[in-house]
Amino acid sequence: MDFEPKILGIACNWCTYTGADLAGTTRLKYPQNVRTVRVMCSSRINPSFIIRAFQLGADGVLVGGCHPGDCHYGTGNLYARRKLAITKKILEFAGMDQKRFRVEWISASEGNKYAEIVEEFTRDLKALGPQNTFRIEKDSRERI
Amino acid sequence: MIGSKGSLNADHCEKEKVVFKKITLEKLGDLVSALKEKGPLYAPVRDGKAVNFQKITKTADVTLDFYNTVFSPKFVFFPQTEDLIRYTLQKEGAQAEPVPIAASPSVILGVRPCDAKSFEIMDRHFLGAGIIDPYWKNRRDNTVVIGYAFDPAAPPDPADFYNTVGIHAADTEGSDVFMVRKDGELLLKGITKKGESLLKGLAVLDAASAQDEAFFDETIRKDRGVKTRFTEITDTAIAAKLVGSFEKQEIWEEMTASCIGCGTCTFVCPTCYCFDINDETLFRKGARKRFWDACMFTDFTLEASGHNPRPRIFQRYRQKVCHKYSYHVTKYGCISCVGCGRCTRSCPVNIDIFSIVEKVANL
Amino acid sequence: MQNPYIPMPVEVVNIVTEVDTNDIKTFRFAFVNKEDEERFQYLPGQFAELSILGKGESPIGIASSPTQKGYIEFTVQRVANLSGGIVTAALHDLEVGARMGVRGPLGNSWPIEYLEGKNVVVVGGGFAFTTLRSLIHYMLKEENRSRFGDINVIYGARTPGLLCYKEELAAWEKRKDIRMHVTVDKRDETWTGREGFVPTVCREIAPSAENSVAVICGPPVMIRFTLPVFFELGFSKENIYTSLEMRMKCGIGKCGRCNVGEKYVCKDGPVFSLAELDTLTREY
Amino acid sequence: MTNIKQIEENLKREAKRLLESKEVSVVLAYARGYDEHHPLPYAARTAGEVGNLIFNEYCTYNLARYLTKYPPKTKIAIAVKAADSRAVVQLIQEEKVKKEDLVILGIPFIGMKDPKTGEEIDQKTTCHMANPVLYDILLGEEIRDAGAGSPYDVLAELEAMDQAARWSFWEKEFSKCIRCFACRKACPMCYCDPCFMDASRPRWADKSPTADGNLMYHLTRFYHLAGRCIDCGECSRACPMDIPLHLFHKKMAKECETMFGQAAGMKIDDKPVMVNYGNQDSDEMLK
Amino acid sequence: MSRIGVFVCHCGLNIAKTVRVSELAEFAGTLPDVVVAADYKFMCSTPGQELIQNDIKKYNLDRVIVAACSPLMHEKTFRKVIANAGLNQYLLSIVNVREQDAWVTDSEDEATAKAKALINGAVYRARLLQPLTARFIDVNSDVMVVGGGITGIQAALELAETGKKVYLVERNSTIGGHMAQFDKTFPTLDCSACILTPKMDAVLQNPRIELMTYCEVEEVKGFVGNFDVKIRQKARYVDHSKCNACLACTEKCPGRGTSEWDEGLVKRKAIYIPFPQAVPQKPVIDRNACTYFKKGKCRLCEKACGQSAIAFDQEDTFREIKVGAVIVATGYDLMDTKPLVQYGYGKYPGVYHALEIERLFNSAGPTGGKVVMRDGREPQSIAILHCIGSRDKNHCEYCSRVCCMYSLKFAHLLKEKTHGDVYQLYIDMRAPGKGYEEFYNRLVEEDVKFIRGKAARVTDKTDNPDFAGKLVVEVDDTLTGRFATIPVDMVVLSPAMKPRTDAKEMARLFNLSTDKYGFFMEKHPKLAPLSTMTEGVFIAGACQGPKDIPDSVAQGTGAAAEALTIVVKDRLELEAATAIVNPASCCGCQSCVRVCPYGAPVFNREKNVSEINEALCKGCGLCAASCPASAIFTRHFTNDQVMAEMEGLMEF
Repeated sequence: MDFEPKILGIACNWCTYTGADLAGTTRLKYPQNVRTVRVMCSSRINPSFIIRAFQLGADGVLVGGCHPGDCHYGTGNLYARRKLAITKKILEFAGMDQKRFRVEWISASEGNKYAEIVEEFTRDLKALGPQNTFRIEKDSRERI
Repeated sequence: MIGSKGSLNADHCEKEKVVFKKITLEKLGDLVSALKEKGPLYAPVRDGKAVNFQKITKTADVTLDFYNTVFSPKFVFFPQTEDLIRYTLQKEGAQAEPVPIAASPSVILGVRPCDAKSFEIMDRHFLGAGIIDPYWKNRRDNTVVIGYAFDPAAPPDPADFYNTVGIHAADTEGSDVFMVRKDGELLLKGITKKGESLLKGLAVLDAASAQDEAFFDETIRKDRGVKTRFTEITDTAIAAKLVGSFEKQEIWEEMTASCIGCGTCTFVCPTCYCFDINDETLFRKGARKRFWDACMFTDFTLEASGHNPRPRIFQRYRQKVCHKYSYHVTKYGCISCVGCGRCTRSCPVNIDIFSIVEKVANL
Repeated sequence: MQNPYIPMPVEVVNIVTEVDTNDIKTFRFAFVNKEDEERFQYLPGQFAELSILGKGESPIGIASSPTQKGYIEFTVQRVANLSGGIVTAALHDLEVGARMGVRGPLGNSWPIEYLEGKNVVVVGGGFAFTTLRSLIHYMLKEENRSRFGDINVIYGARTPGLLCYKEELAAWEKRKDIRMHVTVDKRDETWTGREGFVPTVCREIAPSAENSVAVICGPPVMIRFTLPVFFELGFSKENIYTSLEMRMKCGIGKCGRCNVGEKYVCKDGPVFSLAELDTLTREY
Repeated sequence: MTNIKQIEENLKREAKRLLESKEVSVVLAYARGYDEHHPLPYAARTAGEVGNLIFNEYCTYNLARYLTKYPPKTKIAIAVKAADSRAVVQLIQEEKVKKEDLVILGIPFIGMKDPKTGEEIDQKTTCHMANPVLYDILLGEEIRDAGAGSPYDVLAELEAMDQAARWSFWEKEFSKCIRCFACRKACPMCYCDPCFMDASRPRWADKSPTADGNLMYHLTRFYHLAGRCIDCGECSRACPMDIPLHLFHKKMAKECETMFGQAAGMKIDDKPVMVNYGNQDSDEMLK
Repeated sequence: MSRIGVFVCHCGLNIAKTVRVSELAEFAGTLPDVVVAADYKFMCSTPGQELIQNDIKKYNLDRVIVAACSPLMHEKTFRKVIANAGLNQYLLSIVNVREQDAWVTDSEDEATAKAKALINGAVYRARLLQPLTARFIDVNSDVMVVGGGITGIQAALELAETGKKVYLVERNSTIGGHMAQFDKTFPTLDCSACILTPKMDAVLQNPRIELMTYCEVEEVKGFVGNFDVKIRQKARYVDHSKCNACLACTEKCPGRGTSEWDEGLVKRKAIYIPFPQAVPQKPVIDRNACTYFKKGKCRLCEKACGQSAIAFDQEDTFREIKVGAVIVATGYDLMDTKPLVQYGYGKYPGVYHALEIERLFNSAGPTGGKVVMRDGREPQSIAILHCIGSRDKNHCEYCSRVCCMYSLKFAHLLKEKTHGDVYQLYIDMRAPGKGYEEFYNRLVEEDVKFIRGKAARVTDKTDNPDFAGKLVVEVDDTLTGRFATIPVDMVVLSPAMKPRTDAKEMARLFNLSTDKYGFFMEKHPKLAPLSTMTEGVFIAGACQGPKDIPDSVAQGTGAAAEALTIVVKDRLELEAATAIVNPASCCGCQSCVRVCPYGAPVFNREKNVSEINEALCKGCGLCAASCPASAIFTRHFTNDQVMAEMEGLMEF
């Protein structure tokens, strides 16, 4: 069977989650590899969530928020952008393939963009293969 | 002093049945291989700047050219983490299985006298007071400790003070086999029956001569060997001093002012045994683990209600010193510090427990 | 060799919500294995580690009395704060029929032998009454009652709704061989009993110190104001007992965190006389 | 560069003056430890105690760590080397201390030594600036020719690695961690107590030292220190397992400087970069 | 342990067609702590709701998971359902198996597998859900309406009618908006001014409406029920409290400015009222046109004014008002047709855009209602070009909805006024409103020439000598399939209706989302067309998308009703999912204080911890993510809840 990557999505309630809903309402088709956590704002995302997602076995993490300047909370995603940028650098320097972590600004009206990104990300992750860098092996968690 | 109280290991061999062997240092590898065959072997290994005890996989890793390890070998009996129960959380409830206690016979090679002594001190805690810790006991019973005299030629580390707690540079107490270096050779003598039977079963060893024996006996003489820092203390006197000084908050605050509250000293310590127990689960599978904890941490005594009996660093440091030099004396009859100097050497801010004990002793 | 770290399986057979704030419940457990029940020989004042795999363990005083056969009981307050209380929260979510673990009995007990032949003044406040309840049940058992002198119980809570074991209190009130003085800090329309703080009530009742031992358990503030009353009444420190609480893990004096001076509260305590406490450091 | 003995004398003189004049109630500096190679951080409270003060090459430890433990409004004089002064500046930025409560005794010196190893400390493990960025009194002459070399040069090797190699490097290093927490406790910027690692809701990482928990701890800590780490190298020196934590911190400092154009602890009116955003920020940094 | 009920909705076939719902329910039933799992055709229907409620009671559930459509759709519905069954409404988790699952794949296996993972995540999260109690906040009963066009006027009047105080904020010096520029309205051809001006006057007369013309909203703070709005009163240089509207000043004024009302076809004075029926009837000075402001002397108006109302030293002033709800009705801009060079607007004087034509028709307009061109000629032939910029993927993909109808109106009026030849160049004729098709039919009979095809070009260059001096419109006639060239005197462009050029700034000001063109986004296109993602802020009229007058008026009324639902209440229930600081963990770093857009966290220096003012908190969670000590809990989205959900999502 083909490798089906598991993507953890974290989407802000107002833009990306709504945009993803719109993709559904307009019956766009995209791969079913994303499992999304809804948060109120991309600024809610603690960088540890991303690390944890990879530890839990996510092959990719997709963070979606409002376009900078369009944050429902005004400035939330401007802070988020810095947080996520640093997260990306941390992951990269730790040795995680940075292609596995994507941050996208997807507005409530960009259902098609959401679908396209999921499609593209899934394809990229398939090419990368399973993420075994941070993944915790389920049954071998002991330490000498 | 610890030595005067005698050890719990009562099976000291009698003089006439002494098992005494030797091996040249070049053949250390053969000895290591032979020991490894008997079961897991723990021995000093150099990794970067540090030498530490490790479970030996490659014979060549073992080094006997070291002063002392950064970490004590206590982890052989008391690993930093161990699973007590493994479980799976299911719809019907947890499926749990206690982790079997079954250590295979093993050997620790190259334990310095102060560390060997520490095992006996820990025995008093883990095997004493009416409740036996099965994990400690099982590993202890199955392990042979090969002690290793400090090099009489090498100056002691300035942090060491094992003389203060009655341990000398070639103290055999706590070892099952004791090892002394003579030029290019290692002399090994059985101290306990357990040690003797180990030595008897090691074909790689040569018989030692009477000269060797004389050298050995001379080396392990209490007044011989290098001298560390020393201050005159007795168990009961220092215990009483600490009880007396307990309320003198200002003195304690001043002595511990630079402590930053990390747990390094307790983790490197051969006689620190505090642990935590916690359930750790991932995807419904988990284990109840016990693992080292440190009395220097804020949350060590923090109650769920938010109350903390020792909220401040000086209180925690005082607890550490009192525990080792007072409570342990009252409860188990000996100081639980072997003067190995590890805590002092590892301290990020160079706090020295000896200086504190010395100060209290002279109050 | 019995591994003291491994809990014994029990089944929840009954749950009683004790107070109107719903955050204190009494759990009745039955041992799954008969031999465990026999091994679990305890005295009032001892505690046990209640174990829920995946959540952890919590040390809780045994609320039942060894004279009550076939089960053991624990009264647990849900610690509701942002920092912790994971085990007690999980306990509170349990239902009858659920299985969990109990590790114990642990620690020492109320000084039963010492109490024999003496008058006993039991003073409790709020939910800390649990092991006192055990003691009362123990002393009131027919075959035991004659071993003890007069029994006075002073028990208080902030409001009537916060009193635990209401039915038992009512039953004890009716008995002739025990004198109950139940009080609330603030009465409401349902309460016809006493109103007043525990220390005040103690002073009013003024139990004689003659051949008497006071056994006190309650919130720190209650203890702080109650002790002087007993000193005034002439109780010596040797004749006042209380039970300490500390953060515990192993419960068997090995993990090193619950010491007060040289004593491990989990093993050498939790019950201490004030005279003993005086010899210890003040870190509790 | 001023002779180190002279610096010590200047330190003592100023400390005495400040305490005598009651300008400050505490002077944070160093005293002799169990030998002269192992100095102890020391808080002199009286002019009489000034005699205990020393300063030598081994007086490495970043004293800014102690500032946050004094109650607000305590007047404190603190001896700082370059990186230490940046820690002070960063703490001022974060309003953990107030500039007006401090007398900063700057020490311009290059050639400090690690008390544990005796090795000289250079830009491989610290920011290696020569002069404090902020001081009230300079205890020696300003150093003009501090020498070339960026504190980030040391990263070249790791940066050149491919991702897999870098992961195996860090995987090995992090797996050594025993959670003694010396890194966070020695860090002048880690003043949370309890730390996120002590939290039980949620447990970010297993409380026992598992490899995955170690990864979570260190990566999250790198994040918390991003833009705040002033590159004193104390974490690595404190680590009994010799984990080169400072390399990761350095990398984050470098990235923050590149992306946000601001280095930690340089100006007291800067806003910490991670609780800020800028008009210059672009999505480029997410690429 | 929790007692969780999982309820899987088929949504008819919407979900059930792609997700194997019974398998999903069966799977949910195997998960720890799930005591009941059921599937049903329509969970949101009454029987579906009853099913959930009955099971809550029957199984003593303490958590409910509904796998159905997006939480944005029915979370509120199901919250009510469980609340009515006695459960705290926050003990609910919605799993989106429709919009983000069933609808986006054709594969049953994939959809079902994803749904399982999502449900598992919800179960992990549900265990940690905490009951929350809603907070109540006093509501300010006043409403602000932004935009004084017909929509805003309608909304303001309706609200005032209910007894509420209304602030009507208009950036121009008069209300009326675009409608005031029109001559006649389709399809009834009644006079625009005749129906508008009474409403404008009603606004002026209504004591409960505070008219704020020449004002702009500067800043909006606060939240539903309690908005604090800062308003800039632009300097009029005329003290309206003194002015008696005699307009003597305007007569004397030598300054010349461009008449916005007349679409720049004529000049107006520097001190002016935009048009005769302007409300208020009081002038303002156009600083850029004023001789005094430009040259430092003149002040003729000052001399003319008997009331000493001229105030050259006036400055912009600011005023803070408090309102409970806001209606944004800022209208539209007509697309600038200059960039569409093929149509020659701005190049050929004979090319006009729709609003200019409106003015030419108007008796109060620059030509006194005569249709004469810039060169003074009356056009003998006129082409009306539809869909200029609209329905054009390069510009505005959408249909502007009103152009067909007003073009027909133009044709009628042009025919009536010039008796010339009138051509309609259209792509499709769209006439869906009441009476619209009839109007179209009437025009067909009026000898208007309909050419189905989009005009490709307007030019004055031609080889045909007959066409000399004419504008030639080139078009592909899609009915005949022929390329046609039409010589005309006048070309009328019907450009797209576009969002206001400053719509983005407005959106930011009011925290609105915009669609890809810049029109404000409604909360739901069907079920909440006037609400926005910002509670308490409503949109109406053409700022949401192109609309004709009847629709705009309807929306104005609707928005008034929506706003009323908020301001009729004394107290308002707010989202309970706010942040809280655990003081035991707070390290006093003040990161939360520094980042919060609402100023909710406040640092308590005495205790050295931050505290959150929950009335200001909106629950975004930025503070929680910025807190290094994990001391902040964003209720309902706590760290442990999110982490648990992730664990559940990643398990399978």
